[in-house]
Order: sequence, then C-alpha cells, then structure tokens
Amino acid sequence: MDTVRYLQDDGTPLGELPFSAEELLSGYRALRRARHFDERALVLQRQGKLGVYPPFRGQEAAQVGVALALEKTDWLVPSYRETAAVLTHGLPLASTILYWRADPGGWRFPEGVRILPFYIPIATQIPQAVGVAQAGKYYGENWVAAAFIGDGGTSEGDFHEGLNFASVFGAPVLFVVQNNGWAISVPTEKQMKVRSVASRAQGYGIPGVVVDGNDLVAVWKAARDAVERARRGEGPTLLEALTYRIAPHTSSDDPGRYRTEEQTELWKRKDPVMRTRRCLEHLGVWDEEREKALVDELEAELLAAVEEADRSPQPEPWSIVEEVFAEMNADQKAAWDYLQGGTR
Amino acid sequence: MDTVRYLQDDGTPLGELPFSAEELLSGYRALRRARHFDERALVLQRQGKLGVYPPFRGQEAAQVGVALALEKTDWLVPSYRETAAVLTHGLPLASTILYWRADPGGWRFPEGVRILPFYIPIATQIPQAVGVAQAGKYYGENWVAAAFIGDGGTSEGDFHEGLNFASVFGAPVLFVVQNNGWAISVPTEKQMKVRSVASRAQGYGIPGVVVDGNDLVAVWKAARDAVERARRGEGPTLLEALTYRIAPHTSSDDPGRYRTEEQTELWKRKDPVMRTRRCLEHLGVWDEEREKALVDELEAELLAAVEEADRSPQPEPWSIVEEVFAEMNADQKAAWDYLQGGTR
Amino acid sequence: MSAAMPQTKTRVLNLVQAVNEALDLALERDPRVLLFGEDVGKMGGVFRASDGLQAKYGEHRVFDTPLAESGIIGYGIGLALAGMRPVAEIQFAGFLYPALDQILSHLGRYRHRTRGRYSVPMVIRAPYGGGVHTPEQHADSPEAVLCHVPGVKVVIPSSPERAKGLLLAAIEDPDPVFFLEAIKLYRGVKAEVPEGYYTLPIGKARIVREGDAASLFCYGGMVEVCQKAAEVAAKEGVELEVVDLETLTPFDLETVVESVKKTGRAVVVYEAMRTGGFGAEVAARIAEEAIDWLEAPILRVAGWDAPYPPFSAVEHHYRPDAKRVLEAVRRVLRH
Amino acid sequence: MSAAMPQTKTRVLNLVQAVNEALDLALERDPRVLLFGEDVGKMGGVFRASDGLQAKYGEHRVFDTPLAESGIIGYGIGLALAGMRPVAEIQFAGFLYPALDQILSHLGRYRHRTRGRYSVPMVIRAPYGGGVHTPEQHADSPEAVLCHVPGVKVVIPSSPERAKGLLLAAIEDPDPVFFLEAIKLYRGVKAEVPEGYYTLPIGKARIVREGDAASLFCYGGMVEVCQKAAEVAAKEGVELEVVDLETLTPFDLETVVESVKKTGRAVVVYEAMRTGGFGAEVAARIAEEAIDWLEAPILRVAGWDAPYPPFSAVEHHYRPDAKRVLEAVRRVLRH
Ligand SMILES: Cc1ncc(C[n+]2csc(CCOP(=O)(O)OP(=O)(O)O)c2C)c(N)n1
Ligand SMILES: Cc1ncc(C[n+]2csc(CCOP(=O)(O)OP(=O)(O)O)c2C)c(N)n1
Ligand SMILES: [Mg+2]
Ligand SMILES: [Mg+2]
Repeated sequence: MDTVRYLQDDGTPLGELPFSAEELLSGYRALRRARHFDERALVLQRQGKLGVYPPFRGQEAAQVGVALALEKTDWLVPSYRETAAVLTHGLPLASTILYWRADPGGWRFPEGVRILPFYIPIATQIPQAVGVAQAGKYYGENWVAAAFIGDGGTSEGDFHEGLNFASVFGAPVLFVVQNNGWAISVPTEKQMKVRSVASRAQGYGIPGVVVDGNDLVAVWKAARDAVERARRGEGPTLLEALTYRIAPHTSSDDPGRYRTEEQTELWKRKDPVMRTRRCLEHLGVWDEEREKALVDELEAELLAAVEEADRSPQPEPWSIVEEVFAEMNADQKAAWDYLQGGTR
Repeated sequence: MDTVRYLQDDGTPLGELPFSAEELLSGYRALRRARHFDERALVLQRQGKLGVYPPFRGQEAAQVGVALALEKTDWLVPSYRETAAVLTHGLPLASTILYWRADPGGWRFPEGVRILPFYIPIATQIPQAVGVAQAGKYYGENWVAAAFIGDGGTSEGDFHEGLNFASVFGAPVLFVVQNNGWAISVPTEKQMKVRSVASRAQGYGIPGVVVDGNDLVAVWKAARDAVERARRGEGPTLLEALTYRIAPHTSSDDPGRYRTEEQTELWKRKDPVMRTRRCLEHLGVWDEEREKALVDELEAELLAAVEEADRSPQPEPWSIVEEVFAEMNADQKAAWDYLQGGTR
Repeated sequence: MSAAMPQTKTRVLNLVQAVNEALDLALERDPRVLLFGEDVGKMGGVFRASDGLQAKYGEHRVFDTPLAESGIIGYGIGLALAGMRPVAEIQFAGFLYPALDQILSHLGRYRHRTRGRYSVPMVIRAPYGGGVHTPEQHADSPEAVLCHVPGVKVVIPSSPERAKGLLLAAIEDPDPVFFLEAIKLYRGVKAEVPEGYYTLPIGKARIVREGDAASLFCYGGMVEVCQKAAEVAAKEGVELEVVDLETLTPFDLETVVESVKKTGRAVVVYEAMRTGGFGAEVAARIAEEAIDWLEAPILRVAGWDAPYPPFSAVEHHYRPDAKRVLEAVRRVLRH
Repeated sequence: MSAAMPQTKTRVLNLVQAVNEALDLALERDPRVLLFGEDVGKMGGVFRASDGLQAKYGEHRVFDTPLAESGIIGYGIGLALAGMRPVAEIQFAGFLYPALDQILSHLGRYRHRTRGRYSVPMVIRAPYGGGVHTPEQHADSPEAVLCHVPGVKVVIPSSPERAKGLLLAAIEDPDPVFFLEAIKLYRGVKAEVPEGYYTLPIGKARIVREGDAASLFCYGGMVEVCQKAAEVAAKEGVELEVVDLETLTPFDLETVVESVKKTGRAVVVYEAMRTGGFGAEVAARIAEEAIDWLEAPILRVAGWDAPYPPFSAVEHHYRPDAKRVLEAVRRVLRH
C-alpha cells in the first residue's frame, strides 16, 4: 500500500493542497497548542503537578488531523495517548490537567463534550466505539465515532472483533491506528509481520488507508474522507498513520533500555509541527512574529488553566465509594460513613 | 481469490491429478470410513447410545484431506466437529464412540495419538495450536500442527491473536477454516462481509489458500503443500475449505427454524464421498463390488468398536473429582471419600 | 417499582416463556431496548428466549451478532454509553469468559470512572448451571466471578413469575445487571405468571418457606432442591426455612441475618465449585453479623472442587441434591 | 521439596531481585523452561523481573510476545501440552482479564478433561495490588477469581526469600500455578535471601508471628500491614497471631483452624474488593470448621466495594492499613 503525503519532510507542498490557507492556519493552531501542552506537561510532571503522563511528541499531526475532521456532534474514543486529539475535540485544558494529575476533578468530562475517557485496558475501546457509532442510527442522529489505537493494540482480540462488528453492521466509525514504531519496548516488527496494519482492512471488506502520520494535511484529508464516507452510510474505514514515538512511553519509562536514539533523530527531522509551520510560511501566511504571538497566547491560556486546576478542591476520602451505582448500596453506605469519620 | 479444484462436481478429473491411484484409493477409504461412522453415529444417538453429537456430513473431504497430509508425529487440533479428521489421524473408533457417549472412558485418548481433545470453547484451540507447533523446535522434532476452526469461530479474538502469534514466530502450523456456510443459525454473510476468510491471511503476511472443500484431491494437495512449507521452516498457512453443513448443527438442532433446504439440496449434488468415488471409477480402479466389500468391512469394524465401547465400565461417581491435580488436595480427598460412600 | 405482584389475570408459563414475555414487553415499552447475541434473531435463541421477537420488532431491534462474546459485550457497552438500553444474550454462562475483560474492565467501572457522566444501563442474560446433560462447559455457574465485580448487580430468578418481574426491573435499572437463568428451570418449572408489565425489586432476598429449625440459603436452580429437602424434613417434623437470595449483589444482609437469628443454624447451597463460590460470601456475612445467634457451624453444600462433569452418567453426583442438603441439615441439627 | 531453608550464604535482596534470581536458576536448571510476555525480553520486564535473562539465555528461551494476553496464555498452554515448562508474565494482574477464557476454559481443566493424558505445568506470574500510585487498573487484586478455577494453584509470597523458593517450587509443579507478586513489595521489602537453588512447599500457610489474643489471616502485601498492626498491639500488651496464607489454593485448612482454636478470634485482611474476595472463603472455612472455638464475629478488613481508586491522593483510604486492622481487632477483642 502506498503512503498518502501532501507535504515533503521539510514542509514544502508536493502540489495542490486540499485545504484553504485559513483552514490550514486553524489546523496549525490546534497542532501548536497540543505541542505546547505536551511540553509543559512534562515540566508539570517533574514538579509533581501531574501523575504518570504518556507524552505524544511527534504524533501531534496523527491525532489533531483526525480530530479536525470531526464535528462537535461526533464521538472521539481515545486510548491513553490521545491528549492532543482530545484537546482538539474540545476537552478543556483544566480538565485535561486534572485528569493527568489523577485528580477525580478531571474524571468527569464536561457535558456536551463527546469524548469517552482515556482507555487504559488496551483495545477494549474498539468494540465499544462501534456501539457508540451505531447508537446514532437509532436516534436518527448522523454522528460518527473515531476510535484510536496503537500498533501494539492491534494484536489484541478486541481489535479484530471490533473491526468485524463494524464491517458486518456497516457502522459509521473510523479506526485510527497510530503506528508509532513501538509498544513500550517492543518494536512493530516483533508485533506483526506486515509492513502495514491497514493491509488487514481488506480482510474485513473495508477500505484501508495509510498516511504519513507526521503530515497534518494528509491525516486531516484522509480522516475527512473517511468521516464523510461514514456519514453517507458507507461504513467503517481503517486509517493507519505512520509516525514515531519520539518521547519515552510514559514519564516513568527509560527508552535507553531498549532503543538507540538514531532512529529517533531521523524522525525528529520530520517533526509534524515544524513541517506544518514551514508549509504555512511557504504559503506566505505565517512568520516568526505570528509564531511568537501564538506561543505567548498559548502560554497564557495554559497558565490560566493550571491555576484553575490548582483551585479544584482536594478529593474527599469518601469520594472513592461514590458513583459506583446510581444509588449507593448498603455496603458502600457503610464504607462512606466510615470514611466520613464515623466508625463501622 | 480463486478456488483450487481438481475434480468437477460429478467427480471427473479436471486434468492431471497430483496423487497416484493407490494414494487416492487409501484416501477414499478414509473418506468412506468417516461417512460410515457419521451415518451410524446418528442412529446410535437416536438409540441413546451417544450424547449430543455434531454430524459432519458433507465436510468429510475438508477434514480427511487435511488429516491425510499429516504424519503420525504431527499434531491434530480439532474443534468439536472434526470427528472425520480425528478418525483419520488415528483415534480408535471405540474411543471416538465413548467420547461422544460422554463416557469418561473416551476422554483419555490413547498414548502416541497426537490429537488434542475436541474443543468446545470456540477458537481457544488456535493460540494453543501455535504453542504446540513451536514446542517441536525446542525438541529438535520437526512436527507440524494442523488446527481446525469454523467460519463462525473466525470472529473470535483468539483466531486473530493466534494467527498473529504464528506469523510473528514463524510457527509450523496449518490453520484450516471449514467455511460450511453456517454458525448454528447464523449464515456466513452475517458473520463477515468478505467472500473468503483466506483474504485475512495477507493481513498477517502469511499465505492464504481457498479450496473446494468437497474436493478431496484439492484439500489434500493444498494441505500437503502447507505442511511441507511449515516443515521447511517457512511458517504458517491459512487454508479455507469451502463446504456446507448438510446436517443439523448437532443432534439437538432443528435447521427448519432458520434455513430452507434448497441450498442444502444444491450442495448434496457436490457430495465429497460420491465425487471421490466417481473419480476412482473414472480412473477405473473402483466399482460397485469393491464399494460393497468396503462397506461390509467398515460395518464389521464399527460393530466391533461399538461392542468394545459397550464393554467399557460405567464411570464411578468418585471419578468426577479425580485427575484434577497430579495429587488430590484435601478438598478433593474429602469429596472422594464422600462419593466412595463414606460421609463427610 | 411495584414490589407486589399485580392482581391481573395469570397463565401457566415455564421460565423461558416468562423471559420471552418480559423481553417482548420491554421491547414494546421502550424503543431504546435492543436484543442481540448469537442466534437470538431468526432462530429466537438456542433456548427460544427471543422466539418470535425479531419478526415482531424487526432486525434493527432484535438481531444476531458475529460469534464473539467480547465484541457482543463491548458493542453493548458502547450502545449503552450513547443512551440505548442493550439486552445481550450470551448463549451459555460458560461463554461469558471471552468477555470478562469488557466486564471486569468496563461494565461496572464506567460510572465511577467518569464520576457519573457516563453509565452502562445494560442487561446481560445467560443460561447457567447443570442438571440437563449438557456438553463440557455448558453447565458452568460463574456467578461468584460476577459478584466480585464492583458496580454490577447479579440477579438469579428461581421461578417464572419472579423471572418476568425481575428481568423487567433489570432492564429498567440504571446500572448493569447480570441475569442468570438456570437451564434446569427453563422447562423444568411451570407456574402462574401475571399478564402485563410488572417489576419486582432487585436487592431483596425472599423467604420461600418459613421454618425455625435451620435456614437454607440458595438461589436459582438450587431453590427447588432446597424446597424438596424442606418437604422431606417437614415429614420428620423438622421445619426448615428456605431463603431464596434472588439478588446476589447488592446483598440483602438484613433478610439473611433475620433468618439466622430466628433459626440459629445456616446451610448455604450452590452448584458452583465450592472453593471461592458465592456461598462463601454468604457464610462470611453471617459469621460477621450473626455469630452470636449461631448454634452450629455454617455448612456449604456445593459443587466439588473439580470441573462440572461433562459426562451425564455421573452428573448428579456433582450437583447438590436434596439428599446432600439433608445430610448437612442433620449435621447442624445434631450439633 | 526441601521445606526448610538451606543453610547456605545469603545476601540482601528485594522481592523483584529474588524473583529474577529464581527465574535465572530455573532457566539454568531445566531447558524446558521458557520465559515470555510483554516487554520481558530486551527490556527485562517493566519491573525488571527478567532483567538480563534474555542476554544470558537467548531469544529462544526469553522473549517478547505480541500485545495479546489471551494469545500469551493460550500459546503457553500449547507449549505445556507438548512438554515445555512455560513461565508467562502478565504485565499487571489487571491485564489477566483478556486471558480469562483460556484460564477458566482450559488451564485447570485439561488434566481432568483428558483423564491425565495431558496436563499444563505452566506458571503465570503477575504483579498485583496497590499502594504505589499506579494508573487505573494497575492496582487490581483479582486473586479471588483465580481461586475459583478448578485445577489451578494460587501462590502469593510476602517476602524475598519466600518468593524465591515458592517460585522455584511453582515452576517444578506438575500443574498450573498463578504466582502473584505484590507491587508494593517489589522494592518495598529487602531481606536475606539464601544463594542457590531451593524450593519451599506450596499448599502450606505459615505463622509469621505468634500470639494468643486474635489471629490475623493475610497474604502478599497485607502481611507487612498485619505485622505492623501486631507490633502496635504488642505495645499495648496484646499479642496478635499473624498467619501468612502464602498459598491460597489448595487451602491449608489445618494451620488456619489451629490458629483459631488457639486465639478464638479471627480477622481476615485483603486488599481486593470486599464482596466476593478470597477473605470470604477464609471466613467461610473457619465458620465451617472452628465455630465452637470462636468468641467473636469473623471480621474482614478489605478494599471497599468500589474500583481501586485510580487517583493517588486518596488511594490509602481504600487499601487496608494497620489502623483499620487494629479497629477490627479491638472489635473482636471487645466482643
Ligand atoms: C490489556 C492490556 N495489556 C497490557 C497493558 C500495558 N501496556 C500499556 S501501554 C502498552 C503498549 C501499547 O503500545 P501501542 O498499542 O503501540 O500504543 P503506544 O503506547 O505506542 O501509543 C502496554 C503493553 C495494558 N494497558 N492493557
Ligand atoms: C466461546 C463460545 N461461544 C459460543 C459457543 C456456542 N456455539 C457452539 S457451536 C457454535 C457455532 C459455531 O459455528 P462455526 O464456527 O461456523 O462451526 P460449525 O458449527 O459450523 O462447525 C456456537 C455459537 C461456544 N461453544 N463457544
Ligand atoms: Mg505504538
Ligand atoms: Mg460453520
């Protein structure tokens, strides 16, 4: 399968671009915003202001490009690494910070934001995303669901079962595989014996598309086509974004144990943010000055969000037994009383 | 994917056959023997001499053809419907009868027979077959494993996980999908949106082959090629045999609830046993007389096996807590004493 | 919920017919209710629980899925998250196992994980238990595993009229409910079942026979076994109290403790493997809350620590029967 | 098996180092032993349990698998059926769930199903439990589910020297063994560990502290919690007996009952969700076999009936600690 690209590694367009300059500017904004968050997140993590955090550096285009293709009424179903996608689809910065601070204040996403929580048990989101997508048909709502998974995640049974359900039911869902070369320490070559996961699509009778995951234009275009297809009632698409995990698996991982940095250096040259920026500069709609203004704005937004997050109250001990059922049962009530300070 | 065939529906060879007349005669013998067992099994079942029984009528070639391609030292890993394959790979008739009589006497397959028990939980045999196949490498034994699964079974996560493991480890295993059109009442079109399960092979980077499952020559040849490939260390193959479940799902199923018999009638015309017999007659090595002699012989063999099975002792009550661990634990010992007639 | 049975007309139905009627009423009442699983559509389920419902409500409401239990439960969770009321059938409880990741990782965690933003109002039905000569793994009783999952409820009816009202309550419930149906009772019990729509309360055990000599705690397929035992004992002038737990979780501690306070003796009966079975939880609760009223050990009559025998000839030696229950009763009475 | 500890030289190791040493010795001793799982190869496991072993024994003995737990366990079962001695690592016990079909359907049934023709001598290791601020589902304690599976053994060590000897015994065992390692103890406890190869008996509980006032029954990460509680109580002149079950199944009834006969009071401590946890089985066994010696209710101190809190700030309110254990002790003493 050949890989769809619109930008060269240095950002120069390979030809006519499918988006207007305004669209590209808004896309770059979302991309740069995600990058800014990721950079600050690692600092906050070191300061003990975030818990374990899975960085997405290098994967911004693969995530933001998909989110840009969604309407507000569409559903986004992330794994644990899709903070960039989630921010772009409308999760407020403060909620995002609280979530990664492992603060219950961040666990309830705001009403109206159609994003499911980050999925820790790998691949379990895939069959669920199919159900979410299908539900729209019963409501006569024409929504689409976009579900993310990693190269490693494709080895789980749920990936197969979910794709087959989507294909059999013709569900309006977009499966996005971010093939970032690694599953913690396991390289993709040990995860599968195929060059491209998208080659599995035809085994389900659905389209499979491979894009340069560090090319925002390519991801955005491919995702938009797949979303339109789904909305037309033509069923699911498997979209594979070839990218690379530049950073450690999480803030507690040490890649030195399993990989050299050569490959990482090569991929840094294809940095999706820089590539998009160069593209805009090439189109003459961006420059150093505009960049500086944007970064200042993003920093201000982030600082405000951190302050807001810091104002969120400490979780109460008894909150750990709340919201298990719509109505507390006797055992939870007893625990709740105990945690309130009474004794059992 | 085109379907490999060597025989026309009426049994006339389409050209040069890859097996000698002697080989074909031995193959027909195994085929006819399986058919004879299946016919008698339904009678025994009605007489209450067998428990729930899954007939394989119409699928004899798909099963026997694969078993014929194996050496005695190779492993056969069946689902619950592969009685024909199992008989051909060396499970004694009496054990087979006792197994389907749900008599513990049939649960222990004889030493030396490399057949795993019938698998009830669908698709779970697939990853296990990969492990069995790989074990040979550690022993320096060049064995191969052939694992069977149905069209419905391919929807389970274990099918995917097993194929991927086999592909990544280059395991000497042959996956045989008997696509018989039905998973109980669910037709293959509702099970998957692809014409052929074998189209999934390329998603694992392994060969996928589709054969006319009612053509003994085609199945046998394709299986032999795959087994040789595996033995040469070239890894797994996915073999799909297109066939049809002529009989009910099991002795307790009523197909009238979910299918008309038209399709069944069409498939009966492609009966694998008749087809092979006509082929032999075409080659001039078979006739009515030989057929009658064979059937008499098979009937005698079967009657002897039934008698042997009938002589097997009734299971003892306490046998239900035996052989759970190599050594009985205290709880099982207490249960065992109780069942022996003592009280606890 | 209308705890009491309505005073409408009744007809004699067996348990599977009662389940079918409840599903029919739920589909009719709430357009968000969907029925799906393996062979539930055209065939109406291997036990006929959804017989005729696809014809009546259409393929979009009652449908077959591919053969994949994790997919079925995951798909249902997704539907529920987006506002539907999925009712999934797993063909046999022993085939819930491929779906346990979806069940343990998501089904009961979702509401807590999102602090109530999302919930999973889903019902999972499955036939369970032995006594009818099924093949290997078709007679499993995995309820203990489900009762150790936070955020899910486990209901096991013991009669047609209870099954109908409890299943309708389960479908109305805002949280996930497992509804296990004893295969032995599907056609093994017939009883008067009220017509029309009614619900019975989830979370309450009920005394199906009053007595003062000892309490038998049971559920599902073991209730008729305990009632049989109680009848035999009664002939010897011993009045046993039979408590049908009906809902395993949330656990109705009050009813159980009251019964023990009254009888001072407890025997817990279940057909799953003894070690780690739900009967252990029942015994533990009693030992925690009613020890001072106990005049004898709490005994468990259960399946042995071995797989359910997949060979019918000796099956009845595994599954508890009235004889074994009475032996335990004698021991606690002798004590 | 050499039940007693050998009189060889010892060094101070933490629990994960002891596990690593046991795996090293097993690989050296038996060519049929294979080590595999996610990230166990080059990386040596996320907790370093297999650190250095791939370099020492090669990729064919110590290797990474694709990310699929059902595949890992199924693959291991196949290897074991054909005569190997697989030792699989599941990265966290909460990720055993996708493999539960292979576990419940096959792991412990195979010997019985084939009347001894086949068996599955396999060890499945997994880190479990809380106390170290892990993300959601990384602190689960699913031992109760595993203890309800016929034909498998469940071992949970509480110290480095026990871990080494028990793991070597598990690998020698002819039947499948789950070996759960408390994450909190991996680097949280250091102790003298004998050099060289030795095994400790599976199926025996051990008294880690003698006392007469009450018995604390615990395992894994809860043993140090109970010991801490016992030390505090001792200062008040109350001598608690701490019993480390070590093997959950097969259950060592004798040691447990002896302790209860001596103290007359029992508190069971575990960190899994309370309802349906293995502590229920412990309480049920005591209520069955030692009721006449009990002078107080059997209390359970456990995780609440909610998911393990995935937010560190309040984690310690979920996991039992010495304070909660002592509150329970006071209640049984006051009784
Ligand atoms: C069922 C399950 N098994 C194992 C893990 C532990 N784990 C977390 S992330 C990860 C690797 C995932 O790799 P990939 O799918 O490629 O996603 P990436 O981390 O590269 O974004 C593993 C094994 C888990 N979270 N869930
Ligand atoms: C995990 C699991 N789910 C469900 C079943 C019940 N069941 C037994 S056979 C069957 C249909 C299998 O169809 P297929 O795989 O095509 O094999 P066939 O019966 O056609 O040979 C089902 C659903 C089972 N045995 N195991
Ligand atoms: Mg990856
Ligand atoms: Mg089929």
